Amino acid sequence: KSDITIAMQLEPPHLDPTSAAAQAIDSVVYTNIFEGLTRFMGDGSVVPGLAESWEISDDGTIYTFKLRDGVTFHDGTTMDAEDVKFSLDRATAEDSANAQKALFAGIETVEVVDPLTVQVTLKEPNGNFLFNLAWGDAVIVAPESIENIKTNPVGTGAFTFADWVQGDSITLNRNPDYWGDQPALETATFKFISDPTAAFAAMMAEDVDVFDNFPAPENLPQFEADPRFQVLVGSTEGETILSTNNKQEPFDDVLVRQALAHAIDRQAIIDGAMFGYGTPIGTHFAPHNPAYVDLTGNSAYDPEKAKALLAEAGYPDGFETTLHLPPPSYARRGGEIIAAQLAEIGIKAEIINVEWAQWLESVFKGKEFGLTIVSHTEPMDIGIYARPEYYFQYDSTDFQALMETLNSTTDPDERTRLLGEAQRLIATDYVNGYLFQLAKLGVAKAGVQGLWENAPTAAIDLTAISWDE
Amino acid sequence: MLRYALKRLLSLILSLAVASVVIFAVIEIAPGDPASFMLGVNAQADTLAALRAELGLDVSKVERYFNWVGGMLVGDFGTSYTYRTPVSQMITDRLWVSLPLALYALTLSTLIAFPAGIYAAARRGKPGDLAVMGATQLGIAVPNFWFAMMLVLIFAINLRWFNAGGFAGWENGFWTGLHSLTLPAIALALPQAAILARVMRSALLDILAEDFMRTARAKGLSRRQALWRHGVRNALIPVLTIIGLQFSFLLAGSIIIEQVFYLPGLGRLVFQAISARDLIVVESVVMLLVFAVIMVNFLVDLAYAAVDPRLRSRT
Amino acid sequence: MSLLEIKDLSLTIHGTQILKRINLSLAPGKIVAVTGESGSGKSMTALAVMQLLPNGADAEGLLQLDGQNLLNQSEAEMCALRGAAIGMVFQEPMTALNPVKTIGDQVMETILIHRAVPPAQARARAEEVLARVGLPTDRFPMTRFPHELSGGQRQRVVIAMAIALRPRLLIADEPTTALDVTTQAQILDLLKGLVTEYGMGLLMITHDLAVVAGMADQIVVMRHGEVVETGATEHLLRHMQHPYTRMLFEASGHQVNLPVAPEPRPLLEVENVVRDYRLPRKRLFDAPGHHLAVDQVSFTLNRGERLGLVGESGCGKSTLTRAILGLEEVQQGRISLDGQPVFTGHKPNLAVRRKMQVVFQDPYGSFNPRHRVARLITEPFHLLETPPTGSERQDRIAELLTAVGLSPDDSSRYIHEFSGGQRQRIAIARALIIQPELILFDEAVSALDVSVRAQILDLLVELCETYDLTYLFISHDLSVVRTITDRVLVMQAGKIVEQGETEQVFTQPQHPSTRTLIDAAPSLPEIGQGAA
Amino acid sequence: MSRNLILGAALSSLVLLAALVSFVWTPYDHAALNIPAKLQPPNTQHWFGTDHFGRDMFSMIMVGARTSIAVALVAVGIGMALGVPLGLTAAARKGSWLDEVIMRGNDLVFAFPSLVIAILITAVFGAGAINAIIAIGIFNIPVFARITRGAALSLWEREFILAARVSGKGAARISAEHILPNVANLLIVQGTIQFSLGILAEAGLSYVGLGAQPPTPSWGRMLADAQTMVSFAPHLALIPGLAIIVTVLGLNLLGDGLRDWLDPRIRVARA
Ligand SMILES: Nc1ncnc2c1ncn2[C@@H]1O[C@H](COP(=O)(O)OP(=O)(O)OP(=O)(O)O)[C@@H](O)[C@H]1O
Ligand SMILES: Nc1ncnc2c1ncn2[C@@H]1O[C@H](COP(=O)(O)OP(=O)(O)OP(=O)(O)O)[C@@H](O)[C@H]1O
Ligand SMILES: [Mg+2]
Ligand SMILES: [Mg+2]
Ligand code: NI
Repeated sequence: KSDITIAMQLEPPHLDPTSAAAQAIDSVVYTNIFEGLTRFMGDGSVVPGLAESWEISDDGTIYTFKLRDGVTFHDGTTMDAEDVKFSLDRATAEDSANAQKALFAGIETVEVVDPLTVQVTLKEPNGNFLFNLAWGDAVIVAPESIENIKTNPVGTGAFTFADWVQGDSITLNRNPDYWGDQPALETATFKFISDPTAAFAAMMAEDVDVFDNFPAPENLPQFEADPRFQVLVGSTEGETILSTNNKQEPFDDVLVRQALAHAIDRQAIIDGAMFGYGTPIGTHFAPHNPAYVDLTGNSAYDPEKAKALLAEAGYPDGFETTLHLPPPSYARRGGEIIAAQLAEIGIKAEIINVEWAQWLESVFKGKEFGLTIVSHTEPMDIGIYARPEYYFQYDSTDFQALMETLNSTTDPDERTRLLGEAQRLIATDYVNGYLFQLAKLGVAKAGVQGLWENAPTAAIDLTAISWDE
Repeated sequence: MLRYALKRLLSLILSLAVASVVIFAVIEIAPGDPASFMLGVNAQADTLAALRAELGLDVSKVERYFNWVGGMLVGDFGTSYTYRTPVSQMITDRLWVSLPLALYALTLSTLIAFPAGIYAAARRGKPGDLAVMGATQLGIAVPNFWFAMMLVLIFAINLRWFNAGGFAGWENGFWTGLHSLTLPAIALALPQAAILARVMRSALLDILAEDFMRTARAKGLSRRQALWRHGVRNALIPVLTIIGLQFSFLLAGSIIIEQVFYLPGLGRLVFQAISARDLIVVESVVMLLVFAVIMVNFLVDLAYAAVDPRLRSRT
Repeated sequence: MSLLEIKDLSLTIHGTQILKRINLSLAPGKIVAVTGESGSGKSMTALAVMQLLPNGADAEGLLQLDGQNLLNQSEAEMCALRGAAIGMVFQEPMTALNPVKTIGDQVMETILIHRAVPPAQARARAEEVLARVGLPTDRFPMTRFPHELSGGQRQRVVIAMAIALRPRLLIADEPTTALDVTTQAQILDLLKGLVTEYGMGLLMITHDLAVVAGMADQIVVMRHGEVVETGATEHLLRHMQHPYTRMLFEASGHQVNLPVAPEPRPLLEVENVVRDYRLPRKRLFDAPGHHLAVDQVSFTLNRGERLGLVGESGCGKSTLTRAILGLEEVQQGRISLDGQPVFTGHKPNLAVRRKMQVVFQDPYGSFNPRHRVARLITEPFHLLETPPTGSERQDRIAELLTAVGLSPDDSSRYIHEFSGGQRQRIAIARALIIQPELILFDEAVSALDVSVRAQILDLLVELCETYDLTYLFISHDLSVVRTITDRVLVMQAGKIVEQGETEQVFTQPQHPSTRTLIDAAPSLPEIGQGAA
Repeated sequence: MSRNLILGAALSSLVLLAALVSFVWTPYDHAALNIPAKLQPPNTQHWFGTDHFGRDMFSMIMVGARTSIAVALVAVGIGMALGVPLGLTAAARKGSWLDEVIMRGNDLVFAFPSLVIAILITAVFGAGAINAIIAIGIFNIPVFARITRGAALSLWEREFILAARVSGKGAARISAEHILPNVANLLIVQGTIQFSLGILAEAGLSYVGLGAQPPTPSWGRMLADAQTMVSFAPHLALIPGLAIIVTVLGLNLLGDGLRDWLDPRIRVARA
């Protein structure tokens, strides 16, 4: 069997990973259609992609990439240094529509040395640069095919785009001219099933072979018990947090935030909302990262203490606030539980269910919220705490200084130490309520092999997938 | 007749014009910016502005309204903000699911309702009538999404006779396509059939009480002959109204059912588009649905004339 | 040998006795008329013969057609008889035909259903029958729909359907009640002709004794589901045995004596009034059609005068009434009461309205079913600037209820608790309560049984004596108008074609259409008191 | 009194009773989470079992009845309060431009796909009971306007109205005094039907997450929450489903029964 049907929850709006944030785009195209100079592996490591190798100047500002020879785009044109320059220039341009423009902000120039060599000069050294280039937003595209990239993506990957039935599915075919090893699959169909019930039904009825990020954790025991299926439980980069508006009264008082933190029973949330899947976290950092520090004890569940803290902050009878919940079930269900837990200590949180668009508009951009629950899925994103204008509005000069030091530090041990300090700082400032690391819950037919267990980035890497005969 | 049709046509156009203003106005006050939705949480201000310009969101609302209406008049529904494909193309694709589904459901509901309604009317007050009426009462009371859930549970998950959802596509053959629309069509059809059967029955009962039915019996027609030859056609008039209403309902009202069966139909398109703030798609689909309803009503009116000669000669 | 023989026929519907031991017989080529007041069981008798009784009906006795007991026939056998051996014509031509089928199809259906002739010939047969009833296909193509015909023409189609297979027995239930006199005369002629020509037996049901007397060979008088008297027409008319029969005939020809009218002094002046209804355009660019419902009508109604207005159905009588009442504006002309116009500047003139009241035809539809009598009859007080209140109001109510023959206690009852005749009395009480100068009666007695009608006419005379009424009495029933008015207007197609002293107009009609009208009206024979 | 009326009244009052009692008493606090006790099937402690948060389903159904009834009732109220006067006015001014405007406006509202617009309204103004009421209420207006106008028109032809006009009464007064009381039965019956449709609509909106927001329980949202768990906890879907069915069935039977009882002749629009 050489074809597979993979279901995912959200349909990509279009197929250009370099001009939108939608993770669904990456899920379909990342490493399958488009490749970058470097790429993520399933365990989170960064390995060479279209760049065979690279050299970094001693001051850490000049990267010279050696490209693979004989790589062609699906339309037959060759991939060379010009394409790399085009791709990076396009991402950094004034009118760039790249959703992660910040990743490329440090690039000063991109120069073509010869058809297979590119030199990138940075404004200042950046320990994360190779990591950044592995993002889906940094894939290499060709000027010849850029015009229709959104509906007809042309990349260098092992699969070519075949068909898109909007609202239903996208089909990819094996690329016979692929530069690397030929994948086991001939065709792959991505089906979009947003409704958790439909997801369960489709899986049970064996309409689909794999469900990437299965949306209903409550159904996993049934799949576990069924020999027809396998369940893959891994971790994502998603720190699920009770985001708090640090500039809004009464959350501008650290005592109130601390009270909040002690009022939350993480385990109840993980059990109630995620049916036990998820790792409790005490700060904004992924537990699987070597630099992680377990700070959950810092905000242990203790409603009595929470009440006392509230009283100390001048709110002995609690207060009223809003709790904006975006659509995913971790937020909607988790929100119901949190609202109930907050009610125990006298805080009346009005639940406001919002669609993503509204969430972006009123919470993220407008900052009109008290509390919200969201999973921050970008990898290594503790840096957002250094941005005072970021929606939860944490403004700490100590933290900002810490980040600056971190950015210019290349020594790994020192970096680990600094990261630990950063984690502690936000945890003791109780910036947000830290709930759990979002689990990656995959369900697949028993014979499917090579699926990513974890999700360092949103990707469904088809090249490794095969059927167990 | 012609004048009647023309007059209706004029009020039809006026209605559409008013509808377009209402739709545009309602949707434009919706909060949420499509551009920021597309670019996500880390987008920067200049990137956003660039995208807004590209989407044509930077001109005045009035200008946008006229661009939209003007485009629709020549068949150009604009380009979807999120999918970046022509809206007309998306609508056409979705119609290939929604329209057959609506017709399928309507056919089923008619096939169930007519015999049931006629049977009940012919047996008024007898156990058969009571049974049919009881069943229709139940049919009306059952929320169709709940019914759909139960259908999936029984026929897709347990019995595995049908797919749990999704649409196989017409290119895989007519029967395959029809097969994948069967459960949704049943879920949609049964409550509608219940309503239709009741309307059919009461319309027939009204007709049965008419003098001309007695005349027919006096000619020597049996009860059954009189019912079929004189009753059914006259009863069609109220029934047609309901069928017209149901068709428009099925076209748009299947949102939830399409959700349950994850069918790529029009209903789900609007639902997704509303969540994604794809205003132009929402506007265009709602406009199309309003157009469909108004057209269907118009056609039903013309169909009346076909059924009822009294309306044909009325100017 | 008799064609139809009914012996001791009894009928119950859901246990209620409807018919009690009816006896009746009908010979071929003869006409038997069943008559009696509303609800006496005439229609049920006819339906029993057809075996088309309502649900829950249970018939007993003997019902023989040509020696065959119809009560023993199976439903299938009855179907074979209906339409072929027995034809039936119903009262309401407007609803007796299926609106969505052509008249040709409907007539042919009778022929086809019984497979009387090969389908190919059915059409010819239908054409022949339609021609026989006066609808030749060259003028009335078989593709017409019922709504494209007038009431009288529709009734002809119904008759054509009933006689298409020349049944031996034809039953006609009030076949002309819904038609105007001229059309009625034509239909009755047609039926009589068919009986003699085809030799069928006609069972004719009517409450109109004048029609009975003019048509029937034999008369059956019914009351409360029983036959009270039966006999050959001539004989029965002369030797009425049963007091009910006598009462019925007397009431039909009830005469009253109006008090003498005072000196003529104009009250209502109608000058050149035109009421033109605009009809929708037939085709898009045609000029819109017009219908002149009232065409240059002028007349004067004097104080204390009782004026009649007669004319065929649809000639504009009610339209004129509405114009006088100021309910609708007229296009041309002037209407004034006591010198004041009823309409001033597109608004009805309240001061004038106060002086007029009206009594309508339908004793059932004229009252709000949710109000009590006291409230119903005091509704015109709304016109007064200072309506009486308290005991004064109670006194007025009591006075008027007594005047119209009811009791003051009735004022707290609802309208559904009253019979048709009583309701018409209440309507009159309502009209009188503000002591108007003029009352309009629009077909005020047309819907009533003859005995009740006689009582209402007596009441009117009585009221004329006590209240010096001035009224305009509109009716298509010439005999009533003849006795209750001093002067009469004859209206035809929106125009007043003749007016004059009532007796004079009736005895020496001048205008041809008046003459047609009078000739068409069936008249009651002199009943032989002498032999009683 | 017919069987319909009795059965309908019984079912409806059962639901109403549950809603009213829930104000003073429910077996458990309907909002109290008890996650360790989640997903219990019906048992002696929890008659209807517990949901995925361990809340008592019986209490939630009782309080949910309150939500359903409140939303549907107010929506019908809006429909009547605006629709009936519009219908009366249109009938009183039959053929005038006002009549035309009202009726065209009605047609226009009818032409909009109600569910889509309801979703749009709640999406624009935020999900919640109030907006659900408005969304459902708007579509009730033309229903009442149309049925009122239809019935009023035939009344205007009746002679007792003519008699009232002869008595000098104006259109407004006649509408209030004569027309309204005579269409009241019809409105009560139609109101019952619309009420049941309102319950269904509320359930549908809540099901897609646009009705009353948590922690206020609502039958439609209970169904939505239950969806993924039907296969291992069927009571979660069956019980709210049956609650909706019983309520709607009860109201429909009540409507039919009332119609037969109040006046066998009146016609009710049902679509
Ligand atoms: N379907 C029915 N069920 C019960 N009673 C009925 C039914 N139809 C008629 N009746 C009753 O039967 C009696 C006779 O009615 P029928 O129609 O024969 O009267 P009629 O003499 O034809 O009166 P009219 O002159 O008003 O037509 C009346 O008392 C009437 O109320
Ligand atoms: N509103 C209207 N619009 C158009 N035509 C009308 C209208 N009202 C009445 N007519 C027509 O005007 C003519 C006169 O009607 P009217 O009701 O005055 O007749 P009538 O003499 O009272 O008849 P009847 O004896 O049947 O009551 C009829 O041909 C009728 O069809
Ligand atoms: Mg009769
Ligand atoms: Mg008249
Ligand atoms: Ni993260």
